[in-house]
Amino acid sequence: MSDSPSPADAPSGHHVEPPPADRGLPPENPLPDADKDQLLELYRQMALMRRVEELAAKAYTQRKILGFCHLYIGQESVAVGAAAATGGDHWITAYREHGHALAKGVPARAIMAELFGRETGASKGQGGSMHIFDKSVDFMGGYGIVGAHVPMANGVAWACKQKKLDKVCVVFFGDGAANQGAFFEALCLAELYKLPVVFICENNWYAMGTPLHRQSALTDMSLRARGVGMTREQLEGWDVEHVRQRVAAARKHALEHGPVLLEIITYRYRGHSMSDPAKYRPQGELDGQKERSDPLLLTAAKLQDQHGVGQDVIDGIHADIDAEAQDAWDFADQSAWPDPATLYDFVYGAQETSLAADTPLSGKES
Amino acid sequence: MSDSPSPADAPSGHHVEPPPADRGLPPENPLPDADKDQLLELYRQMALMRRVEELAAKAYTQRKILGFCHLYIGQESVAVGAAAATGGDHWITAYREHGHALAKGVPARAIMAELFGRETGASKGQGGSMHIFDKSVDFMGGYGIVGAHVPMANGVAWACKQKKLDKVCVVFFGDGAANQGAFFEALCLAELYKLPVVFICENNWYAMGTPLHRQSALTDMSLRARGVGMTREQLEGWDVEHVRQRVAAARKHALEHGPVLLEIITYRYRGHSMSDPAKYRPQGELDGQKERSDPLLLTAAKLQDQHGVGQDVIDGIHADIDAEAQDAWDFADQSAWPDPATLYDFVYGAQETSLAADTPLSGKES
Amino acid sequence: MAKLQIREALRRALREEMLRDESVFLMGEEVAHYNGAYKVSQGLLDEFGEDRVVDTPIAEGGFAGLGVGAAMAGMRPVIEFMTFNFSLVAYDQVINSAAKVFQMSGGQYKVPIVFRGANGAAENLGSQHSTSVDSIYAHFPGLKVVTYCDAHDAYGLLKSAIRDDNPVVFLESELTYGVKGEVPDHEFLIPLGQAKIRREGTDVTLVTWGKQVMMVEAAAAQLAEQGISAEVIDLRSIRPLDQDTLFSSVAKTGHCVIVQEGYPFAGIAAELAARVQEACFDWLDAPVLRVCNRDVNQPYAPNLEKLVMPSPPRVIAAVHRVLGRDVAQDNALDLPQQGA
Amino acid sequence: MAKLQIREALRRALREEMLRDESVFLMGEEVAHYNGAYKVSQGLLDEFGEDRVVDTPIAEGGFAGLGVGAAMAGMRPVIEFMTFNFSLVAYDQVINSAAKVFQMSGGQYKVPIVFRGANGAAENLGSQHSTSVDSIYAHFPGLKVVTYCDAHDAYGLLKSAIRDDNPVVFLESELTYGVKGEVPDHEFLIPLGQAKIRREGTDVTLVTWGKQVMMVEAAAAQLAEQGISAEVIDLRSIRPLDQDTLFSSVAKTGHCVIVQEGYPFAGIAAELAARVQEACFDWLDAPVLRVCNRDVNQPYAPNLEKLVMPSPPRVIAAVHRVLGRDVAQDNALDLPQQGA
Ligand SMILES: Cc1ncc(C[n+]2csc(CCOP(=O)(O)OP(=O)(O)O)c2C)c(N)n1
Ligand SMILES: Cc1ncc(C[n+]2csc(CCOP(=O)(O)OP(=O)(O)O)c2C)c(N)n1
Ligand SMILES: [Mg+2]
Ligand SMILES: [Mg+2]
Repeated sequence: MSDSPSPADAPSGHHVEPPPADRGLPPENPLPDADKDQLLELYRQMALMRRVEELAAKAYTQRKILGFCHLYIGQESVAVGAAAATGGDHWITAYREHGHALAKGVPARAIMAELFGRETGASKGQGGSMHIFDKSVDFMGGYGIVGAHVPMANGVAWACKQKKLDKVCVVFFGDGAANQGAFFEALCLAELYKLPVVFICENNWYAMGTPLHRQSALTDMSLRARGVGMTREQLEGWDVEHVRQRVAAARKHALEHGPVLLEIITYRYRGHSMSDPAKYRPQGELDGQKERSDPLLLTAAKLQDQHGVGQDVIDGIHADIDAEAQDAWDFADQSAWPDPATLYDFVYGAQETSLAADTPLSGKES
Repeated sequence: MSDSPSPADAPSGHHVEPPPADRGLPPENPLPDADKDQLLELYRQMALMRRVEELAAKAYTQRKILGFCHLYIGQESVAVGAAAATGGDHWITAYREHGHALAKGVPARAIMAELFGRETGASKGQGGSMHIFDKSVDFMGGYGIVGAHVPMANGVAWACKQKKLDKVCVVFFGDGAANQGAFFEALCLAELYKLPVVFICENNWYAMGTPLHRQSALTDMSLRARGVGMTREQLEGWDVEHVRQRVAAARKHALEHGPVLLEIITYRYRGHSMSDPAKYRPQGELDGQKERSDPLLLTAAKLQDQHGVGQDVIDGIHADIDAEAQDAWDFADQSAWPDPATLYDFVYGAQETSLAADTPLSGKES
Repeated sequence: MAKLQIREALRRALREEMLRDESVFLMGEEVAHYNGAYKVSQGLLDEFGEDRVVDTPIAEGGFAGLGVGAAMAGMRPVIEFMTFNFSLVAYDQVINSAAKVFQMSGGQYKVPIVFRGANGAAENLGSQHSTSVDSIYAHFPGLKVVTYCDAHDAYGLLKSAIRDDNPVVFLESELTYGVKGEVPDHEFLIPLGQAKIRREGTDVTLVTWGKQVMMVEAAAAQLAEQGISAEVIDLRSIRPLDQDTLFSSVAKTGHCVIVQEGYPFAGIAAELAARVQEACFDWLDAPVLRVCNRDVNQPYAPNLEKLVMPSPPRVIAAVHRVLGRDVAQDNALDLPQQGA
Repeated sequence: MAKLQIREALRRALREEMLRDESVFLMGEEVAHYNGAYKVSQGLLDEFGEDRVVDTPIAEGGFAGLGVGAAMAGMRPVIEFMTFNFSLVAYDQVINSAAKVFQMSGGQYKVPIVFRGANGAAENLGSQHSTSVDSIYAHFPGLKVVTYCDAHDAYGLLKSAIRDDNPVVFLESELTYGVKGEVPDHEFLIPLGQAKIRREGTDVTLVTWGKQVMMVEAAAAQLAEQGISAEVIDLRSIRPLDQDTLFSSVAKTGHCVIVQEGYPFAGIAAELAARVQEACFDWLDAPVLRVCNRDVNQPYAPNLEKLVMPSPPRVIAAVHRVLGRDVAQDNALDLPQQGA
């Protein structure tokens, strides 16, 4: 007896599809290659990201930032590459989101002020490092329950589809999150409803101190897609341009055919959070990684080798972003604490929709 | 860029397996074919099961059974075939479990009395139709939250493994349950820890009124296994002997190599529960199904055609099981209601383990 | 004025709001093609189509989460839990997502979503299908928790819940979907947060909500025959809570019995008792008493289940106690509320 | 007598029980190779091996369910939630499986399991990482809920929890893992269900549990300087509840303030207030008051978070109120406990 069903196995009247073959994302790159200016801009963003987080690490040791603080250093090419392909779409992500926020257009000032817990922060000091939101750029947070934000992406995509916006929802999560039931249910629903979602699993090889091969029998997390019939791709994330292209391909597919699961291989240089010394790494792994595939170094080399960009230009970028990051720090540091009188302002949203009974019915019958 | 990772993609030091090919259960049947007597016994069990449930349906209309009551009629070959392969193992299942209970050795009397809510019931009248338990035969219930019992099977298997019992845990659930996060997490953990679990998805093509193709983008639920790297098989469940063989093969694999997901295609003849008129079926589907692949008819035909069993023998079996089912009804009907004085007896288990501080330590240091 | 079943009143509210506002959609198990497990959504698929009346797989966490995301992106989802027992697999989404997004985002993202479905014990469904979730949702700031006792309120409150800009847990009952009541033909809304005095009285204040209102009214009628005048308050909305109506009543009667379906320990009845004794200390002639489910998981056996639930005899016994009448105590089963 | 950190006391309890009983095993995220997110399980992997100290993927529902099944099959799992915030994704397993199996099976299957981990606010972790789950577990019959305030009790109670034949929710605190206290060198157990009078007093009874005990003791010390004699009771176990110790104290002092970390609405403090006013009505000179978290989701900003939490000034203000002292009220932030 074969283990593939034939339609005859099913009760009459039921529609039975043969099990789909593994569905890979078509290999075509939809965008023209990034030109020099574009690549310089991608580089600038990655460098700014890293600098802002280095300052955040410093601020943390000075107890200007409290609680949990998860740095993205090492993974910059993922957020920056993805933003270059989906800048106008909705994004939703987890607690390691300083980089995503920056890439999506949240000002460094608003991010740093949020980390400092000030009223000028992106989330008015209510959220902190793990809960950065900026509605003006469709940056929908920043969540702390591993995996739980993944199903929310389907809803955002649902809204886009209903409103006939030509937009996708991009959702980022870790390799560890790909073990949560919430993630699985999200894949099932997205595929069933053919929602325009790009699921991006940032596989940085660790969930806290646990390497991937001790959390999952399968270490290629994109294979999770096969269990629900979803289109998938696993790719290396070191090259920001490559990420840009493949996320663009996924976006296109999501809009035209339905969701895609991308697993992007990356690496975090710091501990899981500021309090993690990361002693669990095999000897030499971090250094090898930096040497072999640091996103900034790779892009700088490409700029120099392929686009003839001089060291002076690179240095100029660094001077700019140093200033911008420092400005963010200063801004945060000088901002006021939230006013205690606002404490109860964030429990319930003020009613904007009319509750008046005389609001006329609209729609078919109106 | 290929979408399969090569070890070079991973940070140095990490163990990266290539994505496994689809893992099918080896096709060998481990047991000798059922002989005439065995097949007669399997037939008897299926017939008894159906008869007991027909009486349950009658008792429900007489309001002797209350609440929800989910009949298994049509699916008998699955439970009976599985029991013939795993009679000595642990079983855990959902609310549609009268058949499983009977197959596993819970007496018809205890089942019927539980349905009637009497103190002689398998669960002393505390459980009802959805929560039949019988510890004496390792029948571990009967659960009402779809999917939630699936992770529990891992724990039972964990205990078997620790205690070095040569036992598996068999867990039954529906096609609908294979959309729950609990189910997915259970697969992940079972495969990670290589637990001796046989996961049996009884695909009866409906979750309440929703046919499979409207609940899931993939309608071969055994394919869920591919997302976690688990061994799988989809099979037709009409032939009790075939079920027996393939469950035996799964059991063997589970003990030797780790978990297996079997999807067994079957069909329920009644509504989802007694209150469901099942109007959602396409015209003719039920009749076609009964005609084509009723487990009792198929086995009766095999007994007659291949084993020369006469109609008189079949009739004799039916006379016996009619009497046994009626006896179960009478027993239930004459049993007492639970004593109200026992109301608080089922909140906390009486302490059996000593809390005395002087209980000596044992183990390495004792 | 039409006599409607509660399910019809809920359906009318849903339908009107869906007509009024294209962003409203209904999602849940069996809500569309099957017309709802309890037929609340009968006919809505035909009228509004598959984009707005949506069947789901059995994945409560997944579709509750979908609802939250959709609400953040400008929709007004109505998420049906077939029963609220099943909402426990989605509990994290309701608590950590729906109830917190507005706060975490510093007020940027509202979450106008309704989670609705049947709550509490129906009859003889056993312990996994009989949970009252009122208390474990009302515990959390950021959520509103609303319920009703008749078709009139079901209609007016559901409409307000759908229009509310915050997440609302809307609790229904399998046992009363078929109960008929008068509902005016014209459109109306009932603001969330207003209790309703169902019966005026002078001797004792009986507070309850949801399907227990009818039970308590029956008890009050029996009390009246005994010459005891009970005021019956239906809270309707647990969060926000109309404590003023409650306090005024107790200030008048000097006696209070709270009737709550569901487990007693740290339940809403405890909250009300704590508030009443604090606010009305000087008016109270006797302690505030509670009548709740007995503190056990729901047994299937019908004779036992009846003992577990609040009932007119238990309410009457509590009223006698609170009034100091020398009447047989509520029976011995009340005592051992804590096991082992 | 050794001075141990609380994490060391917990570890000693775990280790001794694992030595004593082969069926005990520890499972959770980072408990093994990482030696525990908060180092409670440091060294246990080395001593007991991977079969008994088990790292899990991030799948709380999955491994909580595994624990329940293992407990039914004769093991004694200790399931660590890295923090109890994350237990909400496993809520259904704790409520509908762990707490109900014994009852549903008519008493056939016991579920001797401990769910343990850090509970409540640490500091500046924002609203998804600061939830106190005490109330939403204690609500349910079938569960026991236990906590401690010092190393001594942490040790003795965890051992009893592991030996208990029922599911126990064992609540720890990130903030106090490093706090040292004396623990006798010989083995001892503390039965579940016994409160402890931490300080004797005559004017007012202060009831609390968990890490708030130290805070309340500090408040009591300050009150003593003002000439107010406060009795401080540490409940230790919420379920089963030692209400007799509480009632005797209130009968003596005539005044009661309950201090609970966590949301006020239908919290444990409400339960205690409801019970105390019922049992001690004739002894109470003033209403029972509660000091809880303010009724908001936890803000990150440190200045706001401080306002949210119970604190000595808030406890002292409540004591002044309950004693009728004419002192400045606990500030205005207490009033609007209900939004919109
Ligand atoms: C449900 C839940 N369980 C546990 C945690 C604690 N926790 C926070 S981050 C983390 C690891 C997540 O790893 P991964 O998904 O790979 O993301 P990464 O941190 O590597 O970006 C864990 C276990 C949590 N926040 N939520
Ligand atoms: C978590 C949860 N959601 C919803 C339900 C209501 N419900 C009970 S059975 C069922 C359908 C289950 O279908 P399937 O898993 O295919 O099993 P079958 O009934 O066909 O045996 C549903 C939706 C439930 N009991 N639990
Ligand atoms: Mg990771
Ligand atoms: Mg089914």
